Amino acid sequence: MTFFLVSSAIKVFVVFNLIMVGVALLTLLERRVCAWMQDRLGPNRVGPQGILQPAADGLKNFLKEETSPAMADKTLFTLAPLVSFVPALLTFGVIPFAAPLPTRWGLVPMVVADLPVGFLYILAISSLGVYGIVLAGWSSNNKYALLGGLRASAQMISYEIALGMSTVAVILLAGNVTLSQVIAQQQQALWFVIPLTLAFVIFFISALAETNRLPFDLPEAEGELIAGYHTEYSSMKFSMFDGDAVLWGVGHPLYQLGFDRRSECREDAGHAGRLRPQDVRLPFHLHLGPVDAAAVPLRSTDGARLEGAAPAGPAVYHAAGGGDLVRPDPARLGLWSRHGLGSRGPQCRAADRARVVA
Amino acid sequence: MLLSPALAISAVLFTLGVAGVLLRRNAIVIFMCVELMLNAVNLTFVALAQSLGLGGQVFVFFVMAVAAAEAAVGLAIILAVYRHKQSVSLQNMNLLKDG
Amino acid sequence: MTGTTVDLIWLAPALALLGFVLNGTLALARPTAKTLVSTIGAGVLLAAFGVAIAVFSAFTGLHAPTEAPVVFRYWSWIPVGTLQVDFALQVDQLSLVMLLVVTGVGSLIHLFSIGYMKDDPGYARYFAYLNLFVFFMLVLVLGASFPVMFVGWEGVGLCSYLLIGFWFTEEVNANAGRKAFIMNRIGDFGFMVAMFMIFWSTGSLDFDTVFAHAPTALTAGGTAITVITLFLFLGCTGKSAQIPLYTWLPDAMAGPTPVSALIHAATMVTAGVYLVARCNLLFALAPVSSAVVAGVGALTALFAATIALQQWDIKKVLAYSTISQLGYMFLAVGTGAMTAGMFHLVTHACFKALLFLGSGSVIFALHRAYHHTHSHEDAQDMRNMGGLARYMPWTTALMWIATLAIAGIPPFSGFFSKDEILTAAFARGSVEPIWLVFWGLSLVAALLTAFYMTRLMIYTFHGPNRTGEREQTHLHEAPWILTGPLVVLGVLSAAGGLLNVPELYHGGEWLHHWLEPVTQPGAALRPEAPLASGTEWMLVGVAVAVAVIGIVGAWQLLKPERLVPARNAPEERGLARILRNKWYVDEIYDALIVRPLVWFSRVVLWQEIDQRVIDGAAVNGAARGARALGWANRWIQSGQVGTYVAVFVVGVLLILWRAMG
Amino acid sequence: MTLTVFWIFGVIAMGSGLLCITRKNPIASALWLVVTLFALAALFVLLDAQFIAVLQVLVYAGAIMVLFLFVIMLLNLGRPGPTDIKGPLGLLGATVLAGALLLLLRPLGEAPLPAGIQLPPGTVATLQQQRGMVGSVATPLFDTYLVPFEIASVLLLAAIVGAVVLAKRKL
Repeated sequence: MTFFLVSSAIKVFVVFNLIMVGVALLTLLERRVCAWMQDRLGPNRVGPQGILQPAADGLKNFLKEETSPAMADKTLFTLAPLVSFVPALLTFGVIPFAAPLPTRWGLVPMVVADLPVGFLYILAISSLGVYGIVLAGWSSNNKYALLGGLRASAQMISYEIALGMSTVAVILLAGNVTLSQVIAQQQQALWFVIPLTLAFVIFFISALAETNRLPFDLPEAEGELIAGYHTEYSSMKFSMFDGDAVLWGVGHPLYQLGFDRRSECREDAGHAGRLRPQDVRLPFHLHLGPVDAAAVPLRSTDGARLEGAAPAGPAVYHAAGGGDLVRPDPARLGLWSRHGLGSRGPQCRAADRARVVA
Repeated sequence: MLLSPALAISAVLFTLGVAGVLLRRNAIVIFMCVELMLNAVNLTFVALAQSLGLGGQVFVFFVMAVAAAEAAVGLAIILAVYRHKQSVSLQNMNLLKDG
Repeated sequence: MTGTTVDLIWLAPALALLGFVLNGTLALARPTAKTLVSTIGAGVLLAAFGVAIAVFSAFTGLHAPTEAPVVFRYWSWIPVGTLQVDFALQVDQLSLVMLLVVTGVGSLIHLFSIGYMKDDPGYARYFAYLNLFVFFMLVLVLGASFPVMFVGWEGVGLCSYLLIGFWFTEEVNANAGRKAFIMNRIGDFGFMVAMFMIFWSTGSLDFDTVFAHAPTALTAGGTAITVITLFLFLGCTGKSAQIPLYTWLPDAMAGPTPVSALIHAATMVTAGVYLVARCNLLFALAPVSSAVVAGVGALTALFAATIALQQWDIKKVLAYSTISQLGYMFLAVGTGAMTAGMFHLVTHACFKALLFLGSGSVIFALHRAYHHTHSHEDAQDMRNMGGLARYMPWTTALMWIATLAIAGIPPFSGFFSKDEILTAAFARGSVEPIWLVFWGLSLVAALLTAFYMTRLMIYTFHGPNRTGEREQTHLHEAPWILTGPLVVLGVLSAAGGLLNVPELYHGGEWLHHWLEPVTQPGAALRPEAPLASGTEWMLVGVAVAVAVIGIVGAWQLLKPERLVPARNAPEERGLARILRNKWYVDEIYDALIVRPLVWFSRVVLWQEIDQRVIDGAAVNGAARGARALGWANRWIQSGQVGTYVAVFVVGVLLILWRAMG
Repeated sequence: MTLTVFWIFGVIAMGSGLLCITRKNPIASALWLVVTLFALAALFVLLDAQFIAVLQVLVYAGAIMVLFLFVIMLLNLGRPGPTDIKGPLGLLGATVLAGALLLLLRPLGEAPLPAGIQLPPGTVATLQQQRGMVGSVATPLFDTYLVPFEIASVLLLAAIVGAVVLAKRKL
């Protein structure tokens, strides 16, 4: 019990920090790529290659004065950014970021909570993000904000259906809604993005709409609504609204995660309980998959806006080393069978071979 | 073990829903109170499913489907009414009344 | 299924139906394609006649005469519990005779129509109706059960209505059609009641089953069989224009003349005779009904003949003549002489068709003449004719043949058939004296028949011409398409008697033997009434003498030279006026039935029952009651949803309280 | 331990339910209802119905209540204005009726379950272990209750059509 609590706390802490740092760095990356595509310099002053720019921005946001409209509903006005930000972080609680780690106290799954209904959990939690936007728009007591909020919520409610439907294909293919097993399926065969290209395209478009990114940025349309639902927000509260971009991270376990040729099943490492160097490796590994590759240029066409952290989610995921570190070794570690994966569970080819030999 | 408290909570929630319906005039709030009642029933279903089989959980599923359909149509009706009367108060929904 | 040509019997009605469908389509789509219409219309009839002949010859080769009829069951039509009615056709001796008459005479009349209706704008419609009529007539005569026959029965009524009102733009014609239809409905009611009772008492409606069960299921002479047969006969009086339902037939002359020939003389109106002949067993079981049939027949024969004496419209004379002759047929079948009745039916079909077509030819000629001079004289009034023999020799000769046939002059066909009827009635009279009265009536009718037919011939074809100076130059013999069928019918009218030459003249009585399988069961139940051959010779002599007296008397009494054209004619007086007005039967019906009925409908049913009781008390009363109830209860409907919810919750609480004990 | 957690969430549910029906502002009511729904989801988890709990959040909190909020905002009803809560008389009536209802419902919690159909404790948990969290609900859903399931889908379709038709500006 104690061990569970301690390990969970550590995992939460690590994941939270990785996400925040990852988002910051990816914001920088996005801005630099945007600038590069639009033939300008971009942020390059703070630190080497502008690497400290996110820190500077953060500092600035913390120090800025917070404003609040006089007629606003104070409680909701304060609550709204949190409601937007927290669910986005919560989704990361069920995303596995590495293979289970053998420690002295037993096998530690590298996921904050490996829910049996993890996939549905992501859908459920991510659908709550709309509250933040609706409340922000309404509580600002500003007609632009209200219109932006209405537009945003309408758009998000609408595209949630498409988003959910496009992921149903993944569930059908995997035959499971537990994320760790969905990942295991992909490790054994191939990324689901390949057989499910159409579903992925729908997912991608819906995700753009869900996060109000171009070309679905009508709720924040500056030309007519100033900045939509967060018109009245400033400083740190303003920054927190970008948390919903984390949705991008979700696409990875579903479509792309953990297929890595380097992680071949190794016969010689077939024992639990002993820590090995490659198991604890947590490199800052930027592994741009198709999801990110598509997201960045799209974002970059909107050069005037720099505050977003478009591919934050995938970046965070990769920052956590997901691409490499989810060990494709479930049979050896005997983790997956606990969930009753049965015959459909991933079987290590090498392990099979070895068993036949034996 | 958890059945009795669950049923007690369910009863209280249901009563709250009934009280809300009786207490309020705003059609939307009344609608929400109805949802509260539905949820109280859901709680009963789930609690009893523990000892009487998973059929109860399936029924929760159906209740949710019905609630979703009801919410969609009901809110659309409220919108239509609002467009006519510029109000969602039940006091003003008396077109059928004589006069 | 017999495996012979008889199996093709379905082709005959099917061909007629095909003709109707094609011509009906043409009537709607391309009414001007008259060549195509005539080809189809007459072609299907000739083909059906061919089928009839083929079936007839196959049937004669197939069967020993005593065997059961061949029944073809095509599909189950009304399967309701114990009532199982198939759509079935029946081929036996009786239906074959009718089949040949219908298709044969029908073919000739179709051919005649091609010429007669040539310039009519409704040409295609006319042929469509005519083909449909033939189809229904064939269903009527070939049907193997009462319901199938009834389909044909109703269908010919419909076609009759359509064709009487063929020129429906004139109200007189439309009214005549309606009159025929309504009168027929009264008869049909009788038919249907008879059907219900037959099913009730024998449990079936198929002819073979009914006739097999009838002698055991029904007491001979009992109430049930008497009522059944009387209701059947009510149907016959409607369809075959007997007293009291005959008045529609003279009015039916409003239709085109070939229609009068085909439907209202040769085929449809004989359906009643056919029905009685078909049900001869039932009538044999009910002596009272037989007497009624014979009596009504004899009375009608005389009554219609008296009216025919003083008609001026050439077609009306023939119409009353038809009624009169149908009376003879009913006298025959009522007497039990089925063969005689059927024999007269066949010969009458020939000579009456000939008479009608001949009159059609005359009307055609007069109409053409008046058309040339744009005169609006009546082309059917005999007072406008006279001396037509000069212009129309063929028609005159053929009409004379038919007149001699109908008058009963040997050796024309009518002599044999009518004589057989009279003999049969007299013979029956030796057992039951009432038949001697019938015999007397029909003998008088025979005298009148000879008289009025001669009158018709004299006024039409002899004496001076009264058509008019200018019109005379335009009077011609009709074209061959009209005259050709007349010639064929003339031959048949003259020689038709050969069909059933009695033993008296050492004839074979072919028709008698042919029909024996059908008539035998009924005949076996009737008392034998043999006549000495001397008596028979005496009867023949009386009949011929009566006919000759009629003709000569007419020739002596009537003075065609004194006649004036219709527009100058003076009012008749006395008996002539009564006869001219048909004994005022229409007026009596109007006063006794129509007006009281209209009064009853208008005053009692409409103004009292419908307006006061139903509209006032029931409909408005219900509305008033509902309004009062609503008024009393409307305080519940406060319109406040909150109140409703509160009441609802109280209700739920009450239910819960009850449930919790 | 479990019972304590259960009661904590139960009290949250009941308290927020009470706040839901007593807040003047419809938006506040809606948000308190959302809290109730979350608390109920937690109760569902504790009652071995994780799948239903997720659905509760997904359908109620994520869709239905958002729709409510959306409509309230669309009609701009959340602004300060006259309260829609009925006066003292209405309050009295509602309290009396609701109290009577609660009194009537009280024996239900104490009534014993019919013995014959009761499952041994832990059956549901075992079943979920065997078939998986979703599978244990899905199997009866697509098996015993297939026809109601299809009817529910038709109902949803009808609701979609009905909502579109009703919400259209001009019929």
